[in-house]
Amino acid sequence: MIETIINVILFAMLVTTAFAIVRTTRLFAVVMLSGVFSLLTAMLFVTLDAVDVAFTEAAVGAGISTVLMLGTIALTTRSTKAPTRSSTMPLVLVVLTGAVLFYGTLDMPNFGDPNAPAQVHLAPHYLTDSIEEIDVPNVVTSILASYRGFDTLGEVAVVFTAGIGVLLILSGLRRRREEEEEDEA
Amino acid sequence: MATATEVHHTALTLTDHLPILQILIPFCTAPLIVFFGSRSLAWPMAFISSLLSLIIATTLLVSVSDGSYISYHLGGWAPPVGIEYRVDAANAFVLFLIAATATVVMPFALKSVAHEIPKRNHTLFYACFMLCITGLMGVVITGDAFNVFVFLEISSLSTYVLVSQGSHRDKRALTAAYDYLIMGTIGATFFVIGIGFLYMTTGTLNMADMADRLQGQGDNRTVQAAFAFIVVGMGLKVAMYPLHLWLPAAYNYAPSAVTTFLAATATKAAIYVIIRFMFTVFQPDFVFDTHILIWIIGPLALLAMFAASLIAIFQTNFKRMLAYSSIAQIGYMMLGVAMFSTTGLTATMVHLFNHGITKAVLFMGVGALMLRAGTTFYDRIAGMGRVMPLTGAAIVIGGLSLIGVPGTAGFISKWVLVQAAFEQDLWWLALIIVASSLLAVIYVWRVVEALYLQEPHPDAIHKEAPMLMVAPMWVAAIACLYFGLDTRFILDAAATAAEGLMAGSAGMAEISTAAAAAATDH
Amino acid sequence: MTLEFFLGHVNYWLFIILMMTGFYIVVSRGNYVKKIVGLNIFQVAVFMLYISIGKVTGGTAPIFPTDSQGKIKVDPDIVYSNPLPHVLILTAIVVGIATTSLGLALIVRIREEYNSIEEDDILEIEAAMAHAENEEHGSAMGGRA
Amino acid sequence: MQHHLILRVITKLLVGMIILFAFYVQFHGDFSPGGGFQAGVIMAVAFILYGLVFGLEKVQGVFPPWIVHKLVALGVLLYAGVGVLNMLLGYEFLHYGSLDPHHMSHGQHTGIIWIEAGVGITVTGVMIAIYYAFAGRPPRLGDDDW
Repeated sequence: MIETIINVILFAMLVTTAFAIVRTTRLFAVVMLSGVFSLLTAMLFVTLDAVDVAFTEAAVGAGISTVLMLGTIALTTRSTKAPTRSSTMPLVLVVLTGAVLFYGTLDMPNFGDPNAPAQVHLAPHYLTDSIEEIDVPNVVTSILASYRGFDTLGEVAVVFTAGIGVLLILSGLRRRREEEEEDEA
Repeated sequence: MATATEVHHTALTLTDHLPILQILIPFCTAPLIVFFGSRSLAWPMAFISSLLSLIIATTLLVSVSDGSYISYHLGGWAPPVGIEYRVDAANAFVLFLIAATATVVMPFALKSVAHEIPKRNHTLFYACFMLCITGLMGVVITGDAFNVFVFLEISSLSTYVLVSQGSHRDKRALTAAYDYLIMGTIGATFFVIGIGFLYMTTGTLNMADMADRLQGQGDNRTVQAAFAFIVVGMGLKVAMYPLHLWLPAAYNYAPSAVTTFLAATATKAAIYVIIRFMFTVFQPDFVFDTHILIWIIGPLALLAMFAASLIAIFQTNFKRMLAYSSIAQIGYMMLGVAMFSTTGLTATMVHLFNHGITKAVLFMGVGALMLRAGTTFYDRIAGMGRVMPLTGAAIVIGGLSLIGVPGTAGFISKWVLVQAAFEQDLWWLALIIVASSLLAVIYVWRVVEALYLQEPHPDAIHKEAPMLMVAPMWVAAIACLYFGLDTRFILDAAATAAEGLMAGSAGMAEISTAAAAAATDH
Repeated sequence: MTLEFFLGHVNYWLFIILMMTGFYIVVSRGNYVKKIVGLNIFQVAVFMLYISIGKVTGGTAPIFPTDSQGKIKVDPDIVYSNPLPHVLILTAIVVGIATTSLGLALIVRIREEYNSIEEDDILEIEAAMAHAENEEHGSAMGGRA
Repeated sequence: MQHHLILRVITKLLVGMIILFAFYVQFHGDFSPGGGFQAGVIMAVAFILYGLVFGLEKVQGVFPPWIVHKLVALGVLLYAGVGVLNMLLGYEFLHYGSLDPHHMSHGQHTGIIWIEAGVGITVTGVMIAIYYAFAGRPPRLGDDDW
C-alpha cells in the first residue's frame, strides 16, 4: 500500500516536472528541472528494485549531464525564444506515436506478474545458475560483466566514441609539446 | 556444468574465431590508434585493419555460401543466455560489402582527408572511422536484438562526429550532424521500444529464440506495435522515404571520404536490419498478414523513386544530387522487399551491393573534383572531365551504372527487380521501374554535360587527381563493369541469402539438438 | 476493462505520457539545448518501461545475501526481480549520456559559427546561404550558370 | 580563479574522499550496486571538482591531457585484451572461465575484476577529457549573467 502511494506521488512529480520543462524558457531552469527529473527517476527505479540502475541514473542524469549542460549554457546562451511555429504538426505526431504505444500495451502482461514471459524464460537461469557458474552475489554484475559482457564492451566503445568525438569536435588530440603552429601548415 | 565443459573442451582454432575477429580487428584498431597517438601510424593501421576485415569477410562469405550458418557464442555462454553471433549468407554478404568498401575507401581517404580536414584531427578521425566500420559490421553480424542497438549506437555516434568534420569547409556540416543526431537518436529509441515490447512477450533477446517464441502470436497487439516501432526506428536510419530528411545535408556537407563510405554502407546495413527483423524474427507469415508491405512500404518506395529523382534533377550541386539519388535508390531496395518473393528479395540484396559500389565510384569522383575544383557545383566542375580524364571516365561509368545501362552492375539489379515484377504479373510495375530509370538518365546527363560539354572554369586546378585517389575509384569502377558482365558471384550469393530469409528463422535448432544429444547420453 | 487490467497497466500508460512529453519537446521546441533535454526525458521514460518489465510483485533487488565469509546464502523464499532489464538499461543510460555529450559539443560549435542556438535563426541563416549559392551557381530550377 | 579559502580547503579534503569512494564502488561492485562505470564517473567528478575550484591549468598540471587520452584508449584495450587472452587460451572471446579452467567461477571472478577495471579507466578518462574540452573554451556568460 505504502509502495503504491509512493509511486503515485513520484509519478505526479515526474509529470509535473516534465510539463514544467515544456513551458520554461530559461535554460538554467530547464537544466535544473531535468536534473530533478533524473533524481525522481532514480527514486522510482529504487522502488522497482533496480538499485544499480538508480545509482547510475543519479550519477549520470542528475550529475554528469547536468554539469555538461550547465557548461554548454555558459558557452552559449541562457534563455530560449518563445516558439514561433505552429504546434499542430508536432502534436499530431506525438498523439499518433502515443496511440501506437497505447495499442501495444493492451496485450501486455500485468505489471509485476510473476508468470509473465520475461519472468519465466531467461530470468530463472540467471537467478539460479549464476550462483554456481559465476558466484557473484550481485546478479546484475554477473550478467553485465559475463553473460552479456560483450554488450558491456560495446558500451565502453560507445563511451570511447563519445570521448574522441567531443575531442574531435571541440579541440583535437594534443600531444605534449605539439601546439597550433603546425596546424597552419 | 562447469566441470563438464572443462573435460570436453577442445581448444578453438583461428577459423572458429573468424566471426568475432571480423569485429575485433577494426574495433581494437581504434583505441590502438588513439593510444599510440601518432599521425603517421594512424592511416597505415586503419588500412591494414580494413584489409584484414576484407579477408575475413571473404572467408566467411565463402564458408556460408552453401546456405549453412556459423554460430559463435560470445563469452562461451550458449544462447539465449549469452550473446550469439550468427553468420549466414545474408549477413556475410553485407559484411563483405562493408569490408570491401572500407578497404577501397581507405587509400582514397589519405589524400582526400589531408585536403579537407585540419592536420591535428587526422589521428582521431581515423580512429572514429574504424569505430564506424566496427559499429556497422557489429549491427550486421549479431544474432542478439539488444546487441544490435549497442553497435548501432557505436556506428551512429561515430557517424555524427565524422559528418561534423565537414565543418572545416562549410559550417552547415555542424547543423547537419546535429539534425542527424536528433533524428538518429529518435530512431534508435523507437528501436529500443520495439525490442522492449518483444522482450515483454518473449522473455528473450536472441533473435532466433524470439522467432521461435513469436510463432502464432501474430494477433498479439504488443507484437504488432513492436513491429511498427522497429520498422519506423530503423526506417529513420535507412532514410526510407519520408524519413529521409537528415540525409541530403549529412551527405552533402560531410567530408568526401565519409560520404563515400556512408553512402555505400550505412543505409545498407540498416536495410539489412529491417529485412532481418521482418523475415527472421517476425517471420514471413506475420509480415504478410499485416499487409504493411503492400499498403505502406510498397507505395512509399514508389514515391521515393519518383519524388527523390525529380528533386535530384533540379539540383545545382553534384554531391547533393547524388544524395537525393541515394534516397531514390533506397526506394528500389524497399520495392524488392515489398514484392515479398524470393526474386524480389534477391533484387534487394543485389541492388544493396551494386548500388554500394556505384555510389562509391561517384562519391570518390566527387572527392577528386572537390580537390581540384574546390566545390562541386555544376558551373565550377564544368569541363573538368577534359582536364581530369580518368576521374571523368570513372564518373561516367558510375553514372551509367546508376541509370542501369546493360553491361553495368546497376543493370543487373534492375533486371532482377523487373523479373520479380513479371513473376507476379505486375507488368505496370515493370514499366514504372523503367520510367524511373529514365529520370536517372536526366540527372546523370546533367553531370556529363557539365563535365564534358563546357569550358573549364578558370579558378579550378587543371590537373588529374593524384593516383591514390584515381586508383581506388577505378577499382570500384571496374567492379561496376565486372559485376555487370559476370553476374554469377553476386547473383548466387544474393539468391542464397534471399532463399534463407524467405525460409524464415532457422530457430534455436542447434541448442535443441545439443540438448537432445545430451538427453540420449544419460 | 476490469479493475485488475487497469491497475496492471496504468503505469505503462503513465510512462507513455512521460515519453510523449519528451518526444513533444524534441519535435516542437526550437532551442537546441532544450531538444537534447527532451530527448533525455523521452529516453528515460523508455528506461522506466524496461525496468517495470523486470519488476515482480513482492520481489526484491537481485542481490543475493552473503554470510560473513562472503559466501552466497541460498534462500528459496526470497523472490527476486528480473535482473536482465536492469543490465540493458545500464547500457542504455551510458549510451544516452554519450549521445548527450556529443550533442552538447555540437551545440557549442554551432553557437560559435552561427551565433545562435535557435532553430529559427539558423534556418534563416542557412536559407540565406543557399540563396547566395543559387545566385552564384545558377538557380535551383534547372538554370545553369 | 581565486575562490574562498574555506572552499579550497574543503575541496582538497573532499577530493581524497571522493577518490576513495570511487575505489570502493569499483571493487565492491560484486556485492552491492556499482561497478566500473559508476566508479569511473565518481573518480572523474573528483578531478572536475578540483578543476572547478582551482582552475583548469592546475588540474591539467596534475592530470595532463595526453595522459587522459592514453587512459581513454587503455581501458578499452584492457577490456578487449582480457577477451583476446581467453581466445589465446583456446576458449571463446570473453570466456573468463578460461583464466582458471579447473575452477571456472574463480576464472570468472578474475575476468570480471579486470574488465571492470577497464571500464573504470575508460570512463574516468572520457569524462575528464570531455570536461577539459568544454572548459578549454572561452565562456560566453560571465558569473553575473546567470
